[in-house]
Amino acid sequence: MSNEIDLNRRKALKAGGGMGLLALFGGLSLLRPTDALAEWNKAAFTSKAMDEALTGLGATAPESNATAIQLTVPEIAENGSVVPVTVSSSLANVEQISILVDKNPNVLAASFTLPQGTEALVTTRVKMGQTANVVAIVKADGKFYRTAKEVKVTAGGCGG
Amino acid sequence: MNAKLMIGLMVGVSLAMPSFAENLDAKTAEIVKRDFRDKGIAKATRVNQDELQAACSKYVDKLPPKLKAKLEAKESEAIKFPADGKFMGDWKAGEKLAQSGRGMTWSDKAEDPAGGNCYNCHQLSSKEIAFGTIGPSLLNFGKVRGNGEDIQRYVYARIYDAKASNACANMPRFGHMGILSEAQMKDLVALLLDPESPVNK
Amino acid sequence: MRTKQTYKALLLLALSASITAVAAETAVTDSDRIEQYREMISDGNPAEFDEMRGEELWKKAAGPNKVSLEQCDLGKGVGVVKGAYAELPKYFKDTNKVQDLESRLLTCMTTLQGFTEDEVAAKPFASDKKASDISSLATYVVGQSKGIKMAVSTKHPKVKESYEIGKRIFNYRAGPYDFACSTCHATTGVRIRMQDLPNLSHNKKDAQTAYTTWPAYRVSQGLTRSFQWRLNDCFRQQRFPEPKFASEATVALTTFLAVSANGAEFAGPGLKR
Amino acid sequence: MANPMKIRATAKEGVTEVKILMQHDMETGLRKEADGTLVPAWFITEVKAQYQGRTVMEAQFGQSVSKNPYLLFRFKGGTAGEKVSVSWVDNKGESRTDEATIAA
Repeated sequence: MSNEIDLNRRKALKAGGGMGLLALFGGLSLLRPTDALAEWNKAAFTSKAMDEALTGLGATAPESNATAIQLTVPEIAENGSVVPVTVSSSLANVEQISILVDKNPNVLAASFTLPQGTEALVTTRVKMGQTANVVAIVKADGKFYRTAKEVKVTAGGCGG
Repeated sequence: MNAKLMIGLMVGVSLAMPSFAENLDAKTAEIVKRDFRDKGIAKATRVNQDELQAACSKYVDKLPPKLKAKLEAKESEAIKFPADGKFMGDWKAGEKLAQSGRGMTWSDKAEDPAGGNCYNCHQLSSKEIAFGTIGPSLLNFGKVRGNGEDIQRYVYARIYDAKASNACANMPRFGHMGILSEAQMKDLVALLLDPESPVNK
Repeated sequence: MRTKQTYKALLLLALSASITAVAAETAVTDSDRIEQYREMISDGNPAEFDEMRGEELWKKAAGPNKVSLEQCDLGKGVGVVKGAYAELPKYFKDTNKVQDLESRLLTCMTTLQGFTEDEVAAKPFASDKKASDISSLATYVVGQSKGIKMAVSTKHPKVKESYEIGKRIFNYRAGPYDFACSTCHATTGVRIRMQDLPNLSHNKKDAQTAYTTWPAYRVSQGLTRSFQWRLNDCFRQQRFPEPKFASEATVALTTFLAVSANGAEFAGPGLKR
Repeated sequence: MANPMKIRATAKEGVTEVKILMQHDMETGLRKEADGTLVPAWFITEVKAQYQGRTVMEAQFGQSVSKNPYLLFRFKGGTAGEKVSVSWVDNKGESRTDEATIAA
């Protein structure tokens, strides 16, 4: 068909609920591959094992603390390709939050750097190949803390 | 057929009253035959109903008792039991088969073996939480009933053709329709009856 | 069906630190946990991207005739998109047919824009590789009925007939597994594997919820799926041959399901596992 | 060319909540085509959000983040009518910047 069009020229959906606010800019580019702020942590993101990933994050022996870190994950994920994860913390001066999945081929999923004035709370969605532990690492005042929860990944639908 | 609806329809369409439902049945069959096409291994001829399918569709699974008995007897007669007289296979292979929901869709290949689709509808092993509830739970099936020859034969027959005991049952006729092989059905009998199977643990 | 309030309660449950203790006391079932999962992913529906794509396609001059679809009559008059989906399928005089949204879009793309039917029907559904124009157009049109009550009229005898035929197709058992739609969708409170199955023929609420949340973004596929796709994939799982895109059989089944949803507020495009 | 994001920013009681939905396949590099060929890894590596010229969120992603990534966070400050901008860059060097107006 000849009228396939590029998504990038698309205008925002007019109001009417949902995430309706969107404006496009041609000129502005806050983030170019060359001026990326902190360099992408290749060592941590390519780690195949938990210990290695933690080392990559500089968090060799994080202190286990399930009360100061709130990790919200579903007990059962109907589909492993989208598992919602929320990490928040009551600790003071949280600088970084990282989310890891212990049985994924690359264990580190995402790492967030929180400047002063940004709350210690992030929600994102990760892929999980199988039932595994989601691990949250929080760095506050230069110290690392850890908590984890298991998410059961099930076969949805009729499996055909 | 709802009477009020029928009268409503009569206003707009001039159809002879007694044959109205039959006309719609005939028209439905005609449309279905025209509007489905071959895709992969799923040929268009699959919409052609056998006697049992046609009857269950027509009566929406509530058959007149006489017809029900007649159809069940016919299915029952067609069951082929294993020539070697053995019903129990390997429960481990059976569990694998029970987990698989694949088989005979247009996205499956002809050479791919079909799965048993068991967990889609039944609870079996206590370890598997993703089980369906369309069919009854079969947890501890063998533990409760033992595994003597009578029950082996009964289970084999139910898998081979569930319609022999209930003409409009939801369960597919795994043997009758050639979905599963004799060896596969034996593995499923073992899954249900072997004391070592997770169904009975 | 559970209420929104219960979802929220479940979410709070999950958030509570003493989740295991609470769960044990109130017997949280796996179905509740699945609902909790769905609630957690309900924000931020990527189907909105497909709506955007569809809107641009609707307004863009295309096809051999180089015209947009803004002259298309979806049943509420030329160019009226708002609320159109809530009244479909409908009888159309110009084609002398009962049409669902996608068969109507097909008519407009052929008669107005000059595409051939084969050109449009060649790409009825989106895939990993390529979006589908007619599917995106449908997502856009459907989104314009959000919050509007389903009101499919069966006054016209042809719509009534379509409904009756649809009901029969719903109960039509065939294929190697003897399945009909009704095999899975005519009982309340059952599930296939972990999936709750709506009772589409004997439970008004189930039928309404199911119909008003399709089309939907399928997270397992990362794609927005149209209603025609929904029917197509059900027939695949039924081990049937393939229903022809926008055929009378699919329209009739849609009429049956849409009429069953009458009275409910349309809530699509939805977000599904 | 990269596809636009959807950004919703809402200010309430001195805190702005930002929800971002990005359009990206997030290929793991482990997925195979039907014919067995490996689909190369292609995923967003970095995301940055700014408010009045200061960074309010900096994220690094790996292959395990879901297709069409979703991100929610909150920062102190922000009032209706002001802008929040978000940029991402992926491992192929493609990038995208979008902006949203904060709503009340």
